[in-house]
Amino acid sequence: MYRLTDQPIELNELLAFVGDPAAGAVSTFIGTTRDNNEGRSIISLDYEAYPGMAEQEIAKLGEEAAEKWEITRMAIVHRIGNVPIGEASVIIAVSAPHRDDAFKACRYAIDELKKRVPIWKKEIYRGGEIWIGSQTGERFTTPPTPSSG
Amino acid sequence: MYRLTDQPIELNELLAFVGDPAAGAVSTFIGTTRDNNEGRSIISLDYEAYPGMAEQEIAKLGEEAAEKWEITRMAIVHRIGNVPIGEASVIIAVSAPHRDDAFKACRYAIDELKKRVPIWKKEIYRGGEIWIGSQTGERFTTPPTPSSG
Amino acid sequence: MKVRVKLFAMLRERAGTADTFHDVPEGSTVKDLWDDLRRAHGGLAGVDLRLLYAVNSEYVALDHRLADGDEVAFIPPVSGG
Amino acid sequence: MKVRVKLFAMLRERAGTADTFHDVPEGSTVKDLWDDLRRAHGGLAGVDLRLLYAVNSEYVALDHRLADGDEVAFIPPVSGG
Repeated sequence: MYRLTDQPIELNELLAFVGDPAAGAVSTFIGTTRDNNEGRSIISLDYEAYPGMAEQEIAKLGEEAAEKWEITRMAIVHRIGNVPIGEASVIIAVSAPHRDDAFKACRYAIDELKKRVPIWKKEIYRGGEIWIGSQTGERFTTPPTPSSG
Repeated sequence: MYRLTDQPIELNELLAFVGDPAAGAVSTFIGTTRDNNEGRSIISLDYEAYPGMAEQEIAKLGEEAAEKWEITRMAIVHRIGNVPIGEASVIIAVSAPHRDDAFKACRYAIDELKKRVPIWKKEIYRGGEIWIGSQTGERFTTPPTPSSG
Repeated sequence: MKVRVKLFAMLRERAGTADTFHDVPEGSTVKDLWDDLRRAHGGLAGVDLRLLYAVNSEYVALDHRLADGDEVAFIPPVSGG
Repeated sequence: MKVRVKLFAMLRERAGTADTFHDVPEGSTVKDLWDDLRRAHGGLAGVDLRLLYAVNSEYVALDHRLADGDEVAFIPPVSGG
Protein backbone atom coordinates (compact mmCIF):
# COMPACT_ATOMS: atom_id res chain seq x y z
CA MET A 1 0.00 0.00 0.00
CA TYR A 2 1.78 3.07 -1.29
CA ARG A 3 -0.29 6.20 -1.55
CA LEU A 4 -0.96 9.85 -0.90
CA THR A 5 -4.10 11.09 0.81
CA ASP A 6 -5.58 14.45 1.68
CA GLN A 7 -7.41 12.92 4.66
CA PRO A 8 -6.10 11.97 8.13
CA ILE A 9 -4.08 8.75 7.82
CA GLU A 10 -5.68 5.73 9.45
CA LEU A 11 -2.96 3.70 11.16
CA ASN A 12 -5.31 0.77 11.69
CA GLU A 13 -5.79 0.50 7.95
CA LEU A 14 -2.03 0.17 7.43
CA LEU A 15 -1.74 -2.36 10.24
CA ALA A 16 -4.53 -4.46 8.79
CA PHE A 17 -2.74 -4.37 5.45
CA VAL A 18 0.65 -5.51 6.78
CA GLY A 19 -0.78 -8.09 9.20
CA ASP A 20 0.12 -11.65 8.28
CA PRO A 21 0.19 -14.94 10.22
CA ALA A 22 3.80 -15.44 9.09
CA ALA A 23 4.92 -12.10 10.55
CA GLY A 24 6.20 -11.93 14.11
CA ALA A 25 7.14 -8.26 14.10
CA VAL A 26 5.67 -4.99 12.92
CA SER A 27 7.64 -1.77 12.99
CA THR A 28 5.80 1.47 12.38
CA PHE A 29 6.92 5.04 12.05
CA ILE A 30 4.58 7.98 12.46
CA GLY A 31 5.77 11.45 11.52
CA THR A 32 3.70 14.15 13.19
CA THR A 33 3.56 17.93 13.05
CA ARG A 34 5.57 19.37 15.93
CA ASP A 35 4.61 22.66 17.58
CA ASN A 36 8.11 24.09 17.15
CA ASN A 37 11.05 23.94 14.77
CA GLU A 38 14.36 25.73 15.09
CA GLY A 39 12.84 28.29 17.41
CA ARG A 40 9.76 28.92 15.27
CA SER A 41 6.34 28.41 16.80
CA ILE A 42 4.51 26.21 14.29
CA ILE A 43 0.83 26.57 13.48
CA SER A 44 0.59 23.80 10.88
CA LEU A 45 2.36 22.28 7.90
CA ASP A 46 1.19 22.40 4.29
CA TYR A 47 2.31 19.45 2.19
CA GLU A 48 2.50 19.44 -1.59
CA ALA A 49 3.46 16.52 -3.81
CA TYR A 50 4.19 15.71 -7.42
CA PRO A 51 1.33 13.24 -7.74
CA GLY A 52 2.08 10.11 -9.70
CA MET A 53 5.81 10.43 -9.31
CA ALA A 54 5.59 10.69 -5.50
CA GLU A 55 3.56 7.49 -5.31
CA GLN A 56 5.91 5.79 -7.75
CA GLU A 57 8.98 6.78 -5.70
CA ILE A 58 7.29 5.62 -2.50
CA ALA A 59 6.57 2.24 -4.11
CA LYS A 60 10.24 2.01 -5.14
CA LEU A 61 11.25 2.39 -1.50
CA GLY A 62 9.14 -0.63 -0.70
CA GLU A 63 10.69 -2.67 -3.51
CA GLU A 64 14.19 -1.72 -2.44
CA ALA A 65 13.46 -2.60 1.18
CA ALA A 66 12.12 -5.99 0.10
CA GLU A 67 15.38 -6.66 -1.73
CA LYS A 68 17.52 -5.70 1.26
CA TRP A 69 15.60 -7.37 4.08
CA GLU A 70 13.20 -10.24 4.61
CA ILE A 71 9.92 -8.41 4.99
CA THR A 72 6.38 -9.68 4.71
CA ARG A 73 4.45 -6.55 3.77
CA MET A 74 4.89 -2.81 3.75
CA ALA A 75 2.63 0.23 3.69
CA ILE A 76 3.60 3.88 3.26
CA VAL A 77 0.95 6.60 3.27
CA HIS A 78 1.80 10.30 3.08
CA ARG A 79 -0.71 13.03 3.75
CA ILE A 80 -0.95 16.06 1.48
CA GLY A 81 -2.47 19.46 2.27
CA ASN A 82 -2.72 21.07 5.67
CA VAL A 83 -1.63 18.94 8.65
CA PRO A 84 -2.36 20.44 12.10
CA ILE A 85 -0.12 20.01 15.16
CA GLY A 86 -0.06 16.45 16.49
CA GLU A 87 -1.53 14.85 13.36
CA ALA A 88 0.40 12.42 11.18
CA SER A 89 1.95 13.55 7.91
CA VAL A 90 3.36 10.12 7.13
CA ILE A 91 2.90 6.60 8.45
CA ILE A 92 5.04 3.62 7.51
CA ALA A 93 4.28 0.07 8.65
CA VAL A 94 6.43 -2.97 7.92
CA SER A 95 5.79 -6.55 8.93
CA ALA A 96 8.48 -9.21 8.90
CA PRO A 97 9.13 -12.64 10.39
CA HIS A 98 11.79 -11.09 12.65
CA ARG A 99 12.16 -7.68 14.25
CA ASP A 100 15.59 -6.76 12.91
CA ASP A 101 14.28 -6.76 9.33
CA ALA A 102 11.14 -4.86 10.30
CA PHE A 103 13.06 -2.10 12.08
CA LYS A 104 15.69 -1.71 9.37
CA ALA A 105 13.19 -1.63 6.50
CA CYS A 106 11.03 0.93 8.31
CA ARG A 107 14.01 3.15 9.04
CA TYR A 108 15.26 2.84 5.47
CA ALA A 109 11.87 3.86 4.09
CA ILE A 110 11.54 7.06 6.11
CA ASP A 111 15.18 8.06 5.61
CA GLU A 112 14.97 7.59 1.84
CA LEU A 113 11.53 9.15 1.60
CA LYS A 114 12.94 12.33 3.08
CA LYS A 115 15.77 12.34 0.56
CA ARG A 116 14.06 11.73 -2.72
CA VAL A 117 10.28 11.46 -2.79
CA PRO A 118 8.95 14.64 -4.43
CA ILE A 119 6.96 16.00 -1.50
CA TRP A 120 7.46 19.39 0.09
CA LYS A 121 6.31 20.97 3.30
CA LYS A 122 5.72 24.60 3.98
CA GLU A 123 5.87 25.57 7.59
CA ILE A 124 3.17 27.99 8.68
CA TYR A 125 4.58 29.59 11.80
CA ARG A 126 3.78 32.61 13.92
CA GLY A 127 5.16 35.42 11.78
CA GLY A 128 5.54 33.76 8.38
CA GLU A 129 5.75 30.78 6.11
CA ILE A 130 8.77 28.93 4.86
CA TRP A 131 9.37 26.06 2.43
CA ILE A 132 11.43 23.57 4.39
CA GLY A 133 14.48 22.42 2.45
CA SER A 134 14.46 25.55 0.30
CA GLN A 135 15.15 28.09 3.01
CA THR A 136 18.39 30.04 2.66
CA GLY A 137 18.24 32.66 5.31
CA GLU A 138 15.31 35.06 5.10
CA ARG A 139 15.57 35.40 1.34
CA PHE A 140 12.94 32.74 0.70
CA THR A 141 10.66 33.55 3.58
CA THR A 142 7.33 34.90 2.41
CA PRO A 143 4.76 36.63 4.59
CA PRO A 144 1.62 34.61 5.33
CA THR A 145 -1.30 35.27 3.03
CA PRO A 146 -4.61 36.16 4.71
CA SER A 147 -6.27 33.00 3.41
CA SER A 148 -3.67 30.53 4.68
CA GLY A 149 -2.57 32.38 7.83
CA MET B 1 2.87 3.53 30.72
CA TYR B 2 4.54 0.27 31.69
CA ARG B 3 2.25 -2.64 32.34
CA LEU B 4 1.13 -6.21 31.84
CA THR B 5 -2.34 -7.12 30.70
CA ASP B 6 -4.29 -10.31 30.13
CA GLN B 7 -6.43 -8.60 27.51
CA PRO B 8 -5.67 -7.74 23.85
CA ILE B 9 -3.33 -4.72 23.78
CA GLU B 10 -4.90 -1.54 22.44
CA LEU B 11 -2.32 0.24 20.28
CA ASN B 12 -4.44 3.38 20.14
CA GLU B 13 -4.24 3.66 23.90
CA LEU B 14 -0.44 3.62 23.77
CA LEU B 15 -0.39 6.13 20.92
CA ALA B 16 -2.68 8.49 22.82
CA PHE B 17 -0.36 8.19 25.80
CA VAL B 18 2.84 9.02 23.88
CA GLY B 19 1.27 11.72 21.70
CA ASP B 20 2.64 15.18 22.42
CA PRO B 21 2.70 18.46 20.48
CA ALA B 22 6.48 18.61 20.96
CA ALA B 23 7.00 15.19 19.36
CA GLY B 24 7.66 14.93 15.63
CA ALA B 25 8.22 11.19 15.51
CA VAL B 26 6.67 8.07 16.96
CA SER B 27 8.27 4.66 16.57
CA THR B 28 6.25 1.61 17.52
CA PHE B 29 7.08 -2.05 17.69
CA ILE B 30 4.43 -4.75 17.73
CA GLY B 31 5.43 -8.33 18.47
CA THR B 32 2.86 -10.80 17.19
CA THR B 33 2.37 -14.55 17.37
CA ARG B 34 3.72 -16.15 14.21
CA ASP B 35 2.18 -19.31 12.77
CA ASN B 36 5.53 -21.08 12.59
CA ASN B 37 8.85 -21.26 14.42
CA GLU B 38 11.87 -23.36 13.53
CA GLY B 39 9.72 -25.73 11.53
CA ARG B 40 7.02 -26.08 14.17
CA SER B 41 3.44 -25.22 13.26
CA ILE B 42 2.30 -22.87 16.03
CA ILE B 43 -1.21 -22.87 17.47
CA SER B 44 -0.73 -20.14 20.06
CA LEU B 45 1.67 -18.83 22.69
CA ASP B 46 1.13 -18.87 26.45
CA TYR B 47 2.88 -16.06 28.31
CA GLU B 48 3.70 -16.13 32.00
CA ALA B 49 5.32 -13.32 34.00
CA TYR B 50 6.73 -12.63 37.41
CA PRO B 51 4.23 -9.88 38.20
CA GLY B 52 5.59 -6.86 39.97
CA MET B 53 9.16 -7.54 38.97
CA ALA B 54 8.26 -7.72 35.25
CA GLU B 55 6.54 -4.33 35.39
CA GLN B 56 9.42 -2.89 37.38
CA GLU B 57 11.98 -4.16 34.85
CA ILE B 58 9.89 -2.81 31.97
CA ALA B 59 9.79 0.61 33.65
CA LYS B 60 13.59 0.48 34.04
CA LEU B 61 13.91 0.03 30.27
CA GLY B 62 11.99 3.26 29.82
CA GLU B 63 14.18 5.12 32.31
CA GLU B 64 17.35 3.84 30.65
CA ALA B 65 16.10 4.83 27.20
CA ALA B 66 15.29 8.32 28.48
CA GLU B 67 18.87 8.66 29.71
CA LYS B 68 20.36 7.52 26.42
CA TRP B 69 18.16 9.40 23.95
CA GLU B 70 15.99 12.49 23.81
CA ILE B 71 12.54 10.99 24.02
CA THR B 72 9.22 12.58 24.89
CA ARG B 73 7.20 9.64 26.18
CA MET B 74 7.29 5.88 26.14
CA ALA B 75 4.78 3.07 26.62
CA ILE B 76 5.45 -0.65 26.91
CA VAL B 77 2.60 -3.12 27.38
CA HIS B 78 3.10 -6.87 27.45
CA ARG B 79 0.27 -9.35 27.25
CA ILE B 80 0.13 -12.36 29.55
CA GLY B 81 -1.81 -15.60 29.03
CA ASN B 82 -2.82 -17.15 25.74
CA VAL B 83 -2.06 -15.10 22.61
CA PRO B 84 -3.50 -16.48 19.36
CA ILE B 85 -1.79 -16.23 15.95
CA GLY B 86 -1.64 -12.69 14.61
CA GLU B 87 -2.38 -10.99 17.94
CA ALA B 88 0.13 -8.79 19.73
CA SER B 89 2.10 -10.09 22.70
CA VAL B 90 3.95 -6.82 23.19
CA ILE B 91 3.61 -3.25 21.95
CA ILE B 92 6.16 -0.50 22.47
CA ALA B 93 5.54 3.12 21.45
CA VAL B 94 8.08 5.93 21.77
CA SER B 95 7.61 9.57 20.87
CA ALA B 96 10.51 11.97 20.40
CA PRO B 97 11.22 15.32 18.80
CA HIS B 98 13.29 13.54 16.12
CA ARG B 99 13.07 10.12 14.51
CA ASP B 100 16.56 8.85 15.25
CA ASP B 101 15.89 8.97 19.00
CA ALA B 102 12.45 7.38 18.61
CA PHE B 103 13.77 4.46 16.53
CA LYS B 104 16.78 3.80 18.76
CA ALA B 105 14.82 3.94 22.01
CA CYS B 106 12.14 1.61 20.62
CA ARG B 107 14.73 -0.87 19.40
CA TYR B 108 16.60 -0.73 22.70
CA ALA B 109 13.42 -1.42 24.66
CA ILE B 110 12.43 -4.56 22.75
CA ASP B 111 15.99 -5.92 22.63
CA GLU B 112 16.50 -5.47 26.37
CA LEU B 113 13.01 -6.68 27.21
CA LYS B 114 13.81 -9.98 25.52
CA LYS B 115 17.03 -10.28 27.51
CA ARG B 116 15.99 -9.56 31.05
CA VAL B 117 12.32 -8.91 31.77
CA PRO B 118 10.99 -11.97 33.65
CA ILE B 119 8.40 -13.10 31.12
CA TRP B 120 8.30 -16.51 29.48
CA LYS B 121 6.47 -17.96 26.53
CA LYS B 122 5.40 -21.49 25.99
CA GLU B 123 4.84 -22.43 22.41
CA ILE B 124 1.76 -24.57 21.82
CA TYR B 125 2.45 -26.26 18.50
CA ARG B 126 1.02 -29.16 16.56
CA GLY B 127 2.47 -32.11 18.45
CA GLY B 128 3.57 -30.56 21.72
CA GLU B 129 4.48 -27.63 23.90
CA ILE B 130 7.83 -26.08 24.62
CA TRP B 131 9.12 -23.32 26.87
CA ILE B 132 11.04 -21.01 24.58
CA GLY B 133 14.48 -20.20 25.94
CA SER B 134 14.52 -23.33 28.09
CA GLN B 135 14.47 -25.88 25.32
CA THR B 136 17.54 -28.13 25.11
CA GLY B 137 16.67 -30.70 22.56
CA GLU B 138 13.58 -32.78 23.27
CA ARG B 139 14.48 -33.23 26.90
CA PHE B 140 12.27 -30.34 28.02
CA THR B 141 9.45 -30.88 25.59
CA THR B 142 6.30 -31.94 27.36
CA PRO B 143 3.25 -33.46 25.67
CA PRO B 144 0.24 -31.14 25.47
CA THR B 145 -2.27 -31.63 28.27
CA PRO B 146 -5.91 -32.20 27.25
CA SER B 147 -7.01 -28.94 28.90
CA SER B 148 -4.53 -26.67 27.12
CA GLY B 149 -5.04 -28.32 23.69
CA MET C 1 9.03 20.40 -29.83
CA LYS C 2 6.48 20.96 -27.12
CA VAL C 3 7.15 19.93 -23.53
CA ARG C 4 5.08 20.20 -20.38
CA VAL C 5 6.72 21.91 -17.40
CA LYS C 6 5.86 21.16 -13.79
CA LEU C 7 7.00 23.46 -11.01
CA PHE C 8 6.57 22.74 -7.33
CA ALA C 9 6.64 24.35 -3.92
CA MET C 10 8.95 27.34 -3.79
CA LEU C 11 9.61 27.23 -7.55
CA ARG C 12 5.89 27.19 -8.27
CA GLU C 13 5.31 30.19 -6.04
CA ARG C 14 8.21 32.16 -7.46
CA ALA C 15 7.24 31.46 -11.07
CA GLY C 16 3.56 32.04 -10.36
CA THR C 17 2.74 28.92 -12.37
CA ALA C 18 2.58 25.17 -11.70
CA ASP C 19 1.89 23.55 -15.04
CA THR C 20 2.63 25.06 -18.44
CA PHE C 21 3.60 24.05 -21.99
CA HIS C 22 6.78 25.31 -23.63
CA ASP C 23 8.17 25.19 -27.15
CA VAL C 24 11.82 24.18 -27.19
CA PRO C 25 14.22 23.63 -30.12
CA GLU C 26 15.11 20.06 -31.20
CA GLY C 27 18.02 18.74 -29.16
CA SER C 28 17.30 20.86 -26.10
CA THR C 29 18.44 19.58 -22.75
CA VAL C 30 16.86 20.00 -19.33
CA LYS C 31 19.43 22.72 -18.70
CA ASP C 32 18.41 24.63 -21.84
CA LEU C 33 14.79 24.51 -20.72
CA TRP C 34 15.69 25.69 -17.23
CA ASP C 35 17.65 28.61 -18.66
CA ASP C 36 14.62 29.51 -20.78
CA LEU C 37 12.35 29.36 -17.76
CA ARG C 38 14.60 31.65 -15.76
CA ARG C 39 14.49 34.19 -18.57
CA ALA C 40 10.69 33.90 -18.81
CA HIS C 41 10.01 34.07 -15.06
CA GLY C 42 11.90 36.76 -13.18
CA GLY C 43 11.05 35.07 -9.89
CA LEU C 44 13.14 32.03 -10.84
CA ALA C 45 16.23 34.06 -11.74
CA GLY C 46 17.50 34.31 -8.17
CA VAL C 47 17.00 30.64 -7.35
CA ASP C 48 20.31 29.05 -6.43
CA LEU C 49 18.98 25.88 -4.81
CA ARG C 50 20.28 22.43 -5.66
CA LEU C 51 17.44 21.18 -7.84
CA LEU C 52 16.57 17.70 -9.05
CA TYR C 53 15.09 17.07 -12.48
CA ALA C 54 12.57 14.48 -13.60
CA VAL C 55 11.43 13.65 -17.10
CA ASN C 56 8.25 11.62 -17.33
CA SER C 57 8.48 10.97 -13.57
CA GLU C 58 12.03 9.58 -13.57
CA TYR C 59 14.98 11.48 -12.19
CA VAL C 60 17.44 12.54 -14.92
CA ALA C 61 20.67 14.54 -15.17
CA LEU C 62 20.73 18.20 -16.16
CA ASP C 63 22.16 17.34 -19.59
CA HIS C 64 19.34 14.89 -20.38
CA ARG C 65 18.04 15.51 -23.92
CA LEU C 66 14.32 16.22 -24.21
CA ALA C 67 11.83 14.65 -26.59
CA ASP C 68 8.57 16.02 -27.93
CA GLY C 69 5.76 15.56 -25.43
CA ASP C 70 8.02 15.09 -22.40
CA GLU C 71 6.79 16.12 -18.97
CA VAL C 72 9.67 17.91 -17.25
CA ALA C 73 9.59 18.54 -13.50
CA PHE C 74 11.89 20.90 -11.62
CA ILE C 75 12.18 19.62 -8.11
CA PRO C 76 13.41 21.87 -5.30
CA PRO C 77 14.90 20.21 -2.20
CA VAL C 78 12.29 17.71 -1.04
CA SER C 79 11.01 17.86 2.53
CA GLY C 80 8.41 15.13 2.92
CA GLY C 81 8.04 13.08 6.05
CA MET D 1 14.83 -18.07 58.65
CA LYS D 2 11.80 -18.37 56.45
CA VAL D 3 11.94 -17.33 52.77
CA ARG D 4 9.35 -17.36 50.03
CA VAL D 5 10.30 -19.19 46.83
CA LYS D 6 8.91 -18.31 43.41
CA LEU D 7 9.35 -20.68 40.50
CA PHE D 8 8.35 -19.86 36.93
CA ALA D 9 7.68 -21.41 33.57
CA MET D 10 9.63 -24.63 33.07
CA LEU D 11 10.93 -24.62 36.64
CA ARG D 12 7.41 -24.22 38.01
CA GLU D 13 6.18 -27.14 35.92
CA ARG D 14 9.07 -29.39 36.84
CA ALA D 15 8.79 -28.64 40.54
CA GLY D 16 5.01 -28.84 40.49
CA THR D 17 4.85 -25.69 42.59
CA ALA D 18 4.95 -21.94 41.94
CA ASP D 19 5.00 -20.30 45.34
CA THR D 20 6.16 -21.91 48.58
CA PHE D 21 7.80 -21.05 51.89
CA HIS D 22 11.08 -22.66 52.99
CA ASP D 23 13.05 -22.72 56.20
CA VAL D 24 16.74 -22.09 55.62
CA PRO D 25 19.63 -21.81 58.10
CA GLU D 26 21.05 -18.36 59.00
CA GLY D 27 23.68 -17.30 56.48
CA SER D 28 22.24 -19.31 53.60
CA THR D 29 22.90 -18.07 50.06
CA VAL D 30 20.74 -18.30 46.97
CA LYS D 31 22.89 -21.25 45.93
CA ASP D 32 22.23 -23.08 49.21
CA LEU D 33 18.50 -22.60 48.72
CA TRP D 34 18.68 -23.81 45.13
CA ASP D 35 20.56 -26.94 46.22
CA ASP D 36 17.86 -27.56 48.83
CA LEU D 37 15.13 -27.16 46.25
CA ARG D 38 16.79 -29.63 43.91
CA ARG D 39 16.89 -32.18 46.71
CA ALA D 40 13.23 -31.51 47.55
CA HIS D 41 11.91 -31.56 43.98
CA GLY D 42 13.17 -34.40 41.82
CA GLY D 43 11.96 -32.57 38.73
CA LEU D 44 14.49 -29.80 39.29
CA ALA D 45 17.46 -32.15 39.65
CA GLY D 46 18.06 -32.47 35.92
CA VAL D 47 17.80 -28.76 35.19
CA ASP D 48 21.07 -27.47 33.74
CA LEU D 49 19.80 -24.16 32.36
CA ARG D 50 21.56 -20.87 32.96
CA LEU D 51 19.26 -19.37 35.58
CA LEU D 52 18.95 -15.86 36.91
CA TYR D 53 18.13 -15.14 40.54
CA ALA D 54 16.11 -12.31 42.05
CA VAL D 55 15.67 -11.41 45.70
CA ASN D 56 12.80 -9.07 46.45
CA SER D 57 12.44 -8.39 42.73
CA GLU D 58 16.06 -7.37 42.10
CA TYR D 59 18.53 -9.55 40.25
CA VAL D 60 21.29 -10.87 42.52
CA ALA D 61 24.31 -13.18 42.23
CA LEU D 62 24.18 -16.84 43.20
CA ASP D 63 26.24 -16.17 46.33
CA HIS D 64 23.84 -13.48 47.59
CA ARG D 65 23.13 -14.03 51.30
CA LEU D 66 19.45 -14.38 52.22
CA ALA D 67 17.58 -12.60 54.99
CA ASP D 68 14.48 -13.66 56.86
CA GLY D 69 11.33 -12.88 54.88
CA ASP D 70 13.08 -12.59 51.48
CA GLU D 71 11.20 -13.45 48.32
CA VAL D 72 13.54 -15.48 46.15
CA ALA D 73 12.77 -16.04 42.48
CA PHE D 74 14.47 -18.60 40.26
CA ILE D 75 14.29 -17.31 36.74
CA PRO D 76 14.80 -19.62 33.77
CA PRO D 77 15.89 -18.05 30.46
CA VAL D 78 13.37 -15.31 29.75
CA SER D 79 11.49 -15.29 26.45
CA GLY D 80 9.14 -12.35 26.49
CA GLY D 81 8.42 -10.23 23.45
